[in-house]
Amino acid sequence: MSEMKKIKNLKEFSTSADRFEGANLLCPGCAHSIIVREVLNATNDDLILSASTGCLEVCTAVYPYTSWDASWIHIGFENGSTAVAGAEAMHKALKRKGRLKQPDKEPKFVSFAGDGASYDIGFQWISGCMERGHNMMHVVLDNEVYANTGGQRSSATPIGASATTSPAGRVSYGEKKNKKDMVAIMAAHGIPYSAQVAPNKWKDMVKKIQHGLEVEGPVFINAMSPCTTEWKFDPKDTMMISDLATDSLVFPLYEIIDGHKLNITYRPKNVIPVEEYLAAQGRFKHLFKDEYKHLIKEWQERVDKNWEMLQRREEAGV
Amino acid sequence: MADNTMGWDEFEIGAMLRSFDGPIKDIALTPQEERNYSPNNSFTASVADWRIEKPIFNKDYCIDCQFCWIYCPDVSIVSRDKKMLGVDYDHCKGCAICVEVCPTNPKSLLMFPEQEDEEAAIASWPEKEEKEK
Amino acid sequence: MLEIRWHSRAGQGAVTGAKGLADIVATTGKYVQAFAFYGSAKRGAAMTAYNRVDDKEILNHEKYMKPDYVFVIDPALVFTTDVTINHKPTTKYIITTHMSTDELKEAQPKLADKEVYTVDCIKIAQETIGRPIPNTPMLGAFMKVSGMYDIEFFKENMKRVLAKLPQKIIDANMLAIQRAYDEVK
Amino acid sequence: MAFDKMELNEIEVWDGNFAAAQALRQVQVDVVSAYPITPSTPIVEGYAKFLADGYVEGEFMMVESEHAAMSGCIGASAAGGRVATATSSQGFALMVETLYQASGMRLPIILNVVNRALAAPLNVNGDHSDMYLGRDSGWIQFDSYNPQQAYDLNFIAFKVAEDHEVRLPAMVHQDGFMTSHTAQGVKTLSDDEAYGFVGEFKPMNDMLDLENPVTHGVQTEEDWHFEHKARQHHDLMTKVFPKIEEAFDAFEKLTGRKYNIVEEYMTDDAEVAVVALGTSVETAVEVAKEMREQEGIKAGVIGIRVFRPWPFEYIAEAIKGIKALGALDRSSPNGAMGALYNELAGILVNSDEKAVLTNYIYGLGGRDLTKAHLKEIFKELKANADAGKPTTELQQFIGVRGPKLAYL
Repeated sequence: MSEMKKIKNLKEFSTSADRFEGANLLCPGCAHSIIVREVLNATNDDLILSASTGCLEVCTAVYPYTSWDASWIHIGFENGSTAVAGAEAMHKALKRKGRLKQPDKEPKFVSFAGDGASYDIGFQWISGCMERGHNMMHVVLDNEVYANTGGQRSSATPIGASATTSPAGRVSYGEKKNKKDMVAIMAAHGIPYSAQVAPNKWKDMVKKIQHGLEVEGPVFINAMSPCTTEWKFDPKDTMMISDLATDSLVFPLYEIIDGHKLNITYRPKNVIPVEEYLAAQGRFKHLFKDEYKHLIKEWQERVDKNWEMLQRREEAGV
Repeated sequence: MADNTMGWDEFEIGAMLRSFDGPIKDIALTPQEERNYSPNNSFTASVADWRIEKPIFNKDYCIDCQFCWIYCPDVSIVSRDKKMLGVDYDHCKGCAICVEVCPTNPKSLLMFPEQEDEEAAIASWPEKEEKEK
Repeated sequence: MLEIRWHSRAGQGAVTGAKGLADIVATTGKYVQAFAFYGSAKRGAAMTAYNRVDDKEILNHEKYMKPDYVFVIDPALVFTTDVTINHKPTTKYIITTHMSTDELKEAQPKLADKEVYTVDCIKIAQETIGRPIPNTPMLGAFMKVSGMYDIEFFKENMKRVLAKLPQKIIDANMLAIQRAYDEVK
Repeated sequence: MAFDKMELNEIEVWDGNFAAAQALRQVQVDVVSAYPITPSTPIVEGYAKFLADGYVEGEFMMVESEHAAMSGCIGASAAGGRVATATSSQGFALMVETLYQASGMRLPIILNVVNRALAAPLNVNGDHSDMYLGRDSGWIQFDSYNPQQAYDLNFIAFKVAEDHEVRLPAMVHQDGFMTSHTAQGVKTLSDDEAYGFVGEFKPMNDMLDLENPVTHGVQTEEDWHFEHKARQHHDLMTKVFPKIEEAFDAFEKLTGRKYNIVEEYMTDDAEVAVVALGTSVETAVEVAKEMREQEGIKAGVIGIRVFRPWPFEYIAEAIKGIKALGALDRSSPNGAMGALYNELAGILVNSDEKAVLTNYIYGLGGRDLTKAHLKEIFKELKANADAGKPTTELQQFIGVRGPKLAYL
């Protein structure tokens, strides 16, 4: 086991040498690359990476350019997790056989995928990777929508959001179902670590990524990734939206150890009304019409209930 | 490097790309300026023409908090030895997140039209704002 | 070319028996084939397995055959399936049953004009191996009827085929083979 | 290395599946990523058991679908080691997306395909529907006719696929049940001979070379995609056959067993011949001999050993002088002529050979191809040869119950 990188504060963190490069083709203000940088910079270990088809993939490896300074593979939409699992299996095999080129190095295996590639089409593949116990981390860049193909709803799209396949209209308030609880589903695999993170809380993120890379076995990370294009906010506001999400508790930050023990890792000093989070994004604009205002109230109730559930689980300590 | 005038027989099989020209040890401890980037690394490319406005850095007010560094999506804030040095204009897409997250008063980074002269911009830097109560 | 058809239920070891026989025959420099008719059916379903033995390389992969021998290792199959299908005048039958050959011919008239040998492989297997797996005793009976190999040579080779099993089971199989060899009529 | 060698008899009675599993053990495959499906399952079960018994060292990933199986193989292969798996039928169909990705990334994965029909209706038995589905996937496709060949061709496949001049994945086909579950005598190689023949895996652009990071599986726009696909096609068309010839020669030197890209049986003076794949080739050879002895028909057989790349020139050579050819397709053509018919027609159309070409659809879902069927076919071909034109419909179904099916 290599030594964990010491990151006491942001100044110390800023001495990291990035292994993700600019002049990629992601939108200005995209949170994906902020999350990727925070994940990659959390460690000095060598990395073997994958991305499933999606914004991150199509924007960072467009021939003849790559934005990756670590080995990286993309196969398809659904199987980035399994690609990294295969590489991890090969590493184990070659290590045992004494055929590694740098036998003193222990690379970490990380797959990135969007919510579509994780919650929907890649669900089975990720479940398989978690269940089989590969020593790998799967990071969801959760922007709650199929952004790469132009904003279709996924099973991570929250209730009331307008997406191109669940648009708000004269007689519809948009998406009818709330997003599924992927962190809980993955934790139910009994994996050693799963967590929800957000790019604005970089220290919480780094701590969780470091812990996740250190534990033996599969790790699942759900990273909230505000999408300037599909959530419809100004690119400069990516971090402001992130703050609203974590401080309104729409995106509570927590971790689940060994599939059951839940710790809340961030408690906002001043909890912001959910309404402020919704109001900042174009995808919820229609909810402020009179006929849909009850949904805002329901949103708040749901977020409160979820927060209470998380607190109770944490208190229970089981 | 591969460019799109090349024929089918002129590049590596499998559409494989290398990040660096030749081996590199301890990448995570090697700053960008010491790396031997391959011409296929997007580090060697530029997205400067994506910008309409650009952030200009005024070091007089900077407290080296590194918020701009951590929240820059495009690896365009150049920080070395815990000091903010400036903006990498080849890779900055002009999203203005750095300006938004800058906590100083006045801000140490501000957006200006792309053609704005840096010295002139700094000369016209706004005064400290009184906080509204 | 010597051709054998096995009638069995899935799980009774006809495929293993056919492969075991092929294995032993192959050691004598002959060419062999052992295969079966499979479907998705599970344990208990009627099925057939096949052997081909020849002095020259076997190229024929058709499943159709006019067998020289028919082995029936489950007593009920002579009544529920046509074990005489595609027969030729010289086809010999070795049938697992508690009946005598004459009783069996009476019970199944189709066999009346056939060269039939009987032996209770199920009973032998139960009494020796402790499980109703009648495949190895059938081969003991076949050695007697065909005179293909000396029974001691056959048993020595069968020990090699079964080598992965516990010694107790191997010994029980040897006993079963010998008993069927002695008891087939 | 922490594994034991296995002592094998000079001849073992193995079915095709076990023969393939033994080959995977002997070449010391590093990672097998697999999902069970009849009739190929025993191949990967065999590897797992060898692993459990300490006769091979590696990793076995039992994944949750065939798509994931090939995805795991791709990741493992790109990481830089020897990789293999097996599948059949529906599993193969589920894999198809990833087959194109494996070949496009030029990863030398070996896939044992135990040929089986495609549903609906569901059927576990052997025909060539899945094999035909792989035709355009950019893989090399070897075809075996018996367990011995299923064993031998695995060694050939690894040697050719992993060659840095080739770097393409390869399938080794065998007929479901007819080969996979049929035990026959297999002349074995010792563990040392087998491993020595294929050689140690030589990585190329391996992700696990931490000092040389590589990006695999890029996106190409319209300005690049065509060139990359053209490169792959070019390598399939020009580089694969010389390497296969080389491997066949080396294998003959080692074992005395001679393989050819196109196998010819009694074609030198043949007036009529059938062209086939899989076990049918051998049955046809036996029948062709009988036709010569009993009917005085100069019958021959052409067996396709390498189905992809398609051996255009080899076949053009093989059919010289033959007056009537029967293309035997073991896959439902579903509204067209059979694949072998079409590919042979493509050879004949610009050649000086004027063979009459007809198409026989047979053996779907494992339906027996009997010697009696083949005798009829040879007789019809003879009639075609004598007439200098087809005397039957161009396409006939044989061995199917009900009114005769024939077209064109």
